[in-house]
Amino acid sequence: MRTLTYAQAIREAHAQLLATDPRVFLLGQGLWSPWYAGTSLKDIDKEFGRDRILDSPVSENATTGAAIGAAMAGMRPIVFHPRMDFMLLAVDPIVNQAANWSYMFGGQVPVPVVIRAAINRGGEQAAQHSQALQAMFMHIPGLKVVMPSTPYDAKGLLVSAVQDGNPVMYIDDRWLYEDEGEVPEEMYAIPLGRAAVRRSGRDVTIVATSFMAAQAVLAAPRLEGEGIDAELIDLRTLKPWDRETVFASVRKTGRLVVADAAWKTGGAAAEIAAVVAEELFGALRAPVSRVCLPDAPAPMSVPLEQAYYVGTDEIVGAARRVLAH
Amino acid sequence: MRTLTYAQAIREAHAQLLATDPRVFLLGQGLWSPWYAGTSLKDIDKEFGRDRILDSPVSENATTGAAIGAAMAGMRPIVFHPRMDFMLLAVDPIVNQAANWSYMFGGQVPVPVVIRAAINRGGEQAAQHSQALQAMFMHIPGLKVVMPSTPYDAKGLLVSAVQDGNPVMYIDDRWLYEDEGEVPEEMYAIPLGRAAVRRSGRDVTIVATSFMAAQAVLAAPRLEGEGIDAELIDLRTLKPWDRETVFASVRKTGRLVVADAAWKTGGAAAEIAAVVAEELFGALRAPVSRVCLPDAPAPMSVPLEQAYYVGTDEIVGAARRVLAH
Amino acid sequence: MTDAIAAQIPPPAEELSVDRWIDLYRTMVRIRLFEECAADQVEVGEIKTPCHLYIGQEAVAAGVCAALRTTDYVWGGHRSHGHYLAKGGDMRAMMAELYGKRTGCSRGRGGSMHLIAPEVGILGTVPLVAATIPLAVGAALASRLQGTDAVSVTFFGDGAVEEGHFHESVNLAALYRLPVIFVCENNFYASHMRLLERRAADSIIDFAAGHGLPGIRLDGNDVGAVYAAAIEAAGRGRRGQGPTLLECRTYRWRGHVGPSWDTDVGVKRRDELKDWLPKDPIARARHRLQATGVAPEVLDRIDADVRREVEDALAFARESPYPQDEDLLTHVYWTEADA
Amino acid sequence: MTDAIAAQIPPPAEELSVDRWIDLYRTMVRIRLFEECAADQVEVGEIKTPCHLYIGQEAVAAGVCAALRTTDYVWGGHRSHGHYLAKGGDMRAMMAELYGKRTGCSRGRGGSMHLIAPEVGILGTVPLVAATIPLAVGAALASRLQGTDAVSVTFFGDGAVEEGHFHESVNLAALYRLPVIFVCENNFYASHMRLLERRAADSIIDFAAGHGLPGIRLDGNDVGAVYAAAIEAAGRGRRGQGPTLLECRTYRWRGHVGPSWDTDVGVKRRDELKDWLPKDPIARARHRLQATGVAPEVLDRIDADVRREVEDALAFARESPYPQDEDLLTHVYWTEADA
Ligand SMILES: Cc1ncc(C[n+]2csc(CCOP(=O)(O)OP(=O)(O)O)c2C)c(N)n1
Ligand SMILES: Cc1ncc(C[n+]2csc(CCOP(=O)(O)OP(=O)(O)O)c2C)c(N)n1
Ligand SMILES: [Mg+2]
Ligand SMILES: [Mg+2]
Repeated sequence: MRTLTYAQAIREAHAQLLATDPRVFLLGQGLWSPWYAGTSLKDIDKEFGRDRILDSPVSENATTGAAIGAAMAGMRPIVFHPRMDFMLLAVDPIVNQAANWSYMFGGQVPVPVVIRAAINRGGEQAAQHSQALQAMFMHIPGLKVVMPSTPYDAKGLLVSAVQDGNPVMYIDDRWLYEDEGEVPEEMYAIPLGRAAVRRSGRDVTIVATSFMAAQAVLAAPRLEGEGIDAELIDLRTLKPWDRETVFASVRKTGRLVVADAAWKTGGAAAEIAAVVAEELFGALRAPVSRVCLPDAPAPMSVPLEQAYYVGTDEIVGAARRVLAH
Repeated sequence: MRTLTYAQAIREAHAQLLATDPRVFLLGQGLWSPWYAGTSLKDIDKEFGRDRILDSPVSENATTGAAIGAAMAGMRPIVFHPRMDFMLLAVDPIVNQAANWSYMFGGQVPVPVVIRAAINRGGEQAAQHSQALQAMFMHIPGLKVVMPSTPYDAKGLLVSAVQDGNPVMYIDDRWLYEDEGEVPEEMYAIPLGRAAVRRSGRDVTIVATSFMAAQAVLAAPRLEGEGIDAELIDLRTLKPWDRETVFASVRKTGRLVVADAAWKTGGAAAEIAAVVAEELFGALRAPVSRVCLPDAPAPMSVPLEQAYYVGTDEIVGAARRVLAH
Repeated sequence: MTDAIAAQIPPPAEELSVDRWIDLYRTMVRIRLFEECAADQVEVGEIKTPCHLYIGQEAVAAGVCAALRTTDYVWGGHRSHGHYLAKGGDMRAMMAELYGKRTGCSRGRGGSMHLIAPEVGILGTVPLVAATIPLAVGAALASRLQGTDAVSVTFFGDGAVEEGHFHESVNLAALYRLPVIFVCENNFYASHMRLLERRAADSIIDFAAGHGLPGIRLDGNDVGAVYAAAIEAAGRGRRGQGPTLLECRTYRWRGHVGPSWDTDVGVKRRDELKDWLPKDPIARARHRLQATGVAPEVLDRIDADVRREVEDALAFARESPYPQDEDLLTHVYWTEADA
Repeated sequence: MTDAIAAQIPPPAEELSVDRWIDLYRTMVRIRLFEECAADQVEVGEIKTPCHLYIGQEAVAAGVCAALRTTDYVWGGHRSHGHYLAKGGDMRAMMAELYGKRTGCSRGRGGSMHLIAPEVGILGTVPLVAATIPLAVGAALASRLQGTDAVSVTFFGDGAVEEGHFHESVNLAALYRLPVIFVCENNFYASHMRLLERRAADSIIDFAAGHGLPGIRLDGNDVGAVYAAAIEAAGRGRRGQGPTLLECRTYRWRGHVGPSWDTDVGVKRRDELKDWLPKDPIARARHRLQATGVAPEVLDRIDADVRREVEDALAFARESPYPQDEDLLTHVYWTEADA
């Protein structure tokens, strides 16, 4: 099959959605820029016109709110935040408005908006240009949250997100943009709420999100070399997350590592660890181990960045630890 | 000792701080109103003057930012949000600015600001006037988060929050305002990060926050009547939280209920449950049970409100369940 | 008001027909009597959801909405009973909502502060100050992209302009030349705070110049003037000429929330009320109708009809069932079944 | 510009002394040469932190900061090398910061976008657009409450006025009559987006009328004009007369971020650059100084001194040690030990 990069897959999903559904449009910062969204939206304005691809003022709240209002009025907007950090200015429309609307009004007006937020870190950008804040939104009823880790999912999850009738936060990671993978040419949807088992194994379950799911794929052969047969689950959707797939795996392995490249305290990994420890109390043969960022803002200087970020090494270490228990 | 209500204790802490420290001032909505803050700030402007008690425009972002800037410039501001829901408009100054500042600049400029947010729910106010969002802030490095449940703590924790050199979110709950308790007349501080053991017991540990800590106090005698000897821990500070006290208790009881009147998924209770399940794996004799709100926005109509909120009954039920395991 | 803005005030509208005046009158009376009834039910404790009454401001909702079509959008806030009725929302459903009943317009999940009537273009009113202003801009953007000429009206208070997203929204609408009417109902208070306790000058209308759109300052208690300005603004929107800011100066008679006359801000407010009560928009409309020869009995008959309509709504609300426990967790996510 | 605002433009300042002009010239040259050096180090990959260069806009920082005292506050954003130097920040510490070194002004945790120099009133510059505008208002409030006459200056771009909290902040400052100078550096771009792609009109200065404070539109490449306006605004602030909005119209020569000349927005930008390069604020100041009789050698000597200063800073940065792993988790919370 044809391969695309993660960024190209995102772009293709946008293009196919725009081409097939007149309700779809894009609003947000950097849409007319050659570099703001990396290659994930390259020349999308030239292809679909600036009426439907609206690069915007620096107004995160109102652009997000406008996308939400347009969704209520029958459109399928994708509002783009080139960095998740900037989106914190739009927490009110996302959390107070979009997430509550269906419930508050008894399901009368759906809010089919996609809120796309890029995690963009490293490169000595420091604390305000680095955050991965999925946990804040995973907590909010009424929202769905997806985090693709492969080109295939990057495309399919965007399609599902747009087709869903609810506000969906689509979080992509710039560190994955150049990853390549097979991507069908036609438009396809990946059901929200369904995890992917990337590798099956008997010794330990590794549940990972986004970038860490990609790192886990690199960790598996290293673990295999040490005689550890890991089962890898890419969560893909954080809210609602796929308990059945995770439970089935942990029932088999009895051991769990949760890897999420965000702060540990109160992070997404905490919820997964807590639920598994509650629901599979008897099946767990070792304590769950979380691989997360330390509870500190992102530093700047390269040596500190290297010490701060987690990846394959930390996943391997955690898997060893839960097996040594 | 003299008794005060929770609201009176909050007011007294403000008054004593204002009287003794010229750096302290108040900014936010409702400070000149006879009812906005309940009785927790009654006539505080008349006592200290409207130069130091600044009722404000409806501008959550800028008032919070201004409080943060004033803190950087040597003041000890308390910025007041009469509802936590409104504070979502100020997530950028809280999370991106205040929380990061010490780290980003190597500790050169402290941000001794208190961000006070009231949880104000029930009374058919519905989804946008009900939220308890402590989990969103518990996730953020650089912030401290306190949630007093008694008049004594309401006073002492506000004093500590103001005296701390860091941004502290002080979350009070309107459902506690009329609770009475002993409160010393002098000004006193309660160390941040220290939980309170409200009752010692052998059978089950109940760790609770804020309103649920007060409910747990009511649950204990009911449990005792059933022969269940519960140890009650009022967390008081959610970030950083007191692992030692919780661990010591769970080591003794082997059983844990965590009660937090906020959404379950990704809530504060998840972190506590996850950590205990990780760190005390061998000591836990039953799965942790979380008592939280269902993952739904707050409803409006009284019958739905009654079905939605949790309290003593749910704590008692959870304690029974973990003991029946 | 700067000269640049004054120049944009539309020419006086052609004389309105008597029928139109009667419609405007009826709308205002429907709002007034509905709210007086609701106020009574709050007083006796039958209604528990917080109610922010619109009494005194009826001319704004009535005048603006009379210029709109069913397909146009209206957005509101915490004080939106009037917007809901003026745009054509069902009175029974709103009263039932105030009673927290399953038959309520929001199915008992919203209360007074969350009203909805999608069938007439009200996609939701919510109490977070200024929250629906960006949504209104989005709906207007939807109209543009869908190729309809629907306009989108957002009603908000003088307090709402203090929220930054008011400005962001006006800028977006002006930039994209969207069919939005920004209706600022300046009643000179945001809860207990007077306008000049919240801003340096009584200059909201000057934001029009800053954002580059026409702005008109109006007597918000003159329903004819409001109507004329709204017709003009809606026309601009439909013709692709972009948004308009209307500042309607008015006054609320009751407290910020709840049924009582507002005394919580002291004596000054009582004095102001004395000035404003005689400017009652309904009395003015009635006076004008009578001056043009309409018999008082005709107007009395309208009043009586409305009174019956309100009583019917009240009975409906009282008799309706409450939501059940099994409703608690529905609609957290919207599903196709809701469509 | 509306008449109301034009009327508030201060009378032409008294002629500046030659010494003052020389100071202004030196400040601009220090910024220019520092940044040209930094740009070179970015180009060769020695500096990795994203750098937003101020070249072309030097007159704004130099003119405003010359009107300030050490005890006054200055706040900036992503493009603040100039603000930092003009206010008196240490050049070595900034260069080391760009190198990610422990001796950096932010100890290697901030980089170009996070500069600090508390000893001269810079409590932090951060890259979230408009983020420090409310902080500046807060520092001014602190001055008021502490009884000092320190003013608080916030530098921000034309893009920042699109953030709602810009408006919220200006309103707060105007309402409380705080000693803030809002310095909008209108360089007509927010990254790749031209001003009129982001707003309906070139009317930022008109927000002064809306918010009820004086506003002055200035040639931001005329350091003398900027200085005079800042003196006036600072005086107003110190006298308790409240905030001022200065719109300084200028142009950045380089790309939004990084060292290269900006071509990412196409041909038009190249044409504009052709217009703006001759308006080089440094060349203009030099010209003016020579016209008043200052010998070119005097100015050349300044240039040479600055060049040496920059070389020294570069050497310092290069030689300084990197932070160590054990620094990673310090200062998440501030402790008394930091005091
Ligand atoms: C975001 C937010 N902040 C604060 C409040 C509290 N609040 C409710 S109504 C109100 C005053 C609004 O005043 P205005 O916009 O003038 O409307 P009016 O009540 O006068 O109709 C305030 C501050 C809120 N509901 N939402
Ligand atoms: C809150 C936020 N949104 C978006 C950005 C991305 N961003 C960085 S600089 C910039 C443009 C700012 O333009 P302007 O304020 O005019 O300053 P200039 O770059 O022209 O100096 C933008 C949009 C950001 N840093 N912060
Ligand atoms: Mg008002
Ligand atoms: Mg600019």
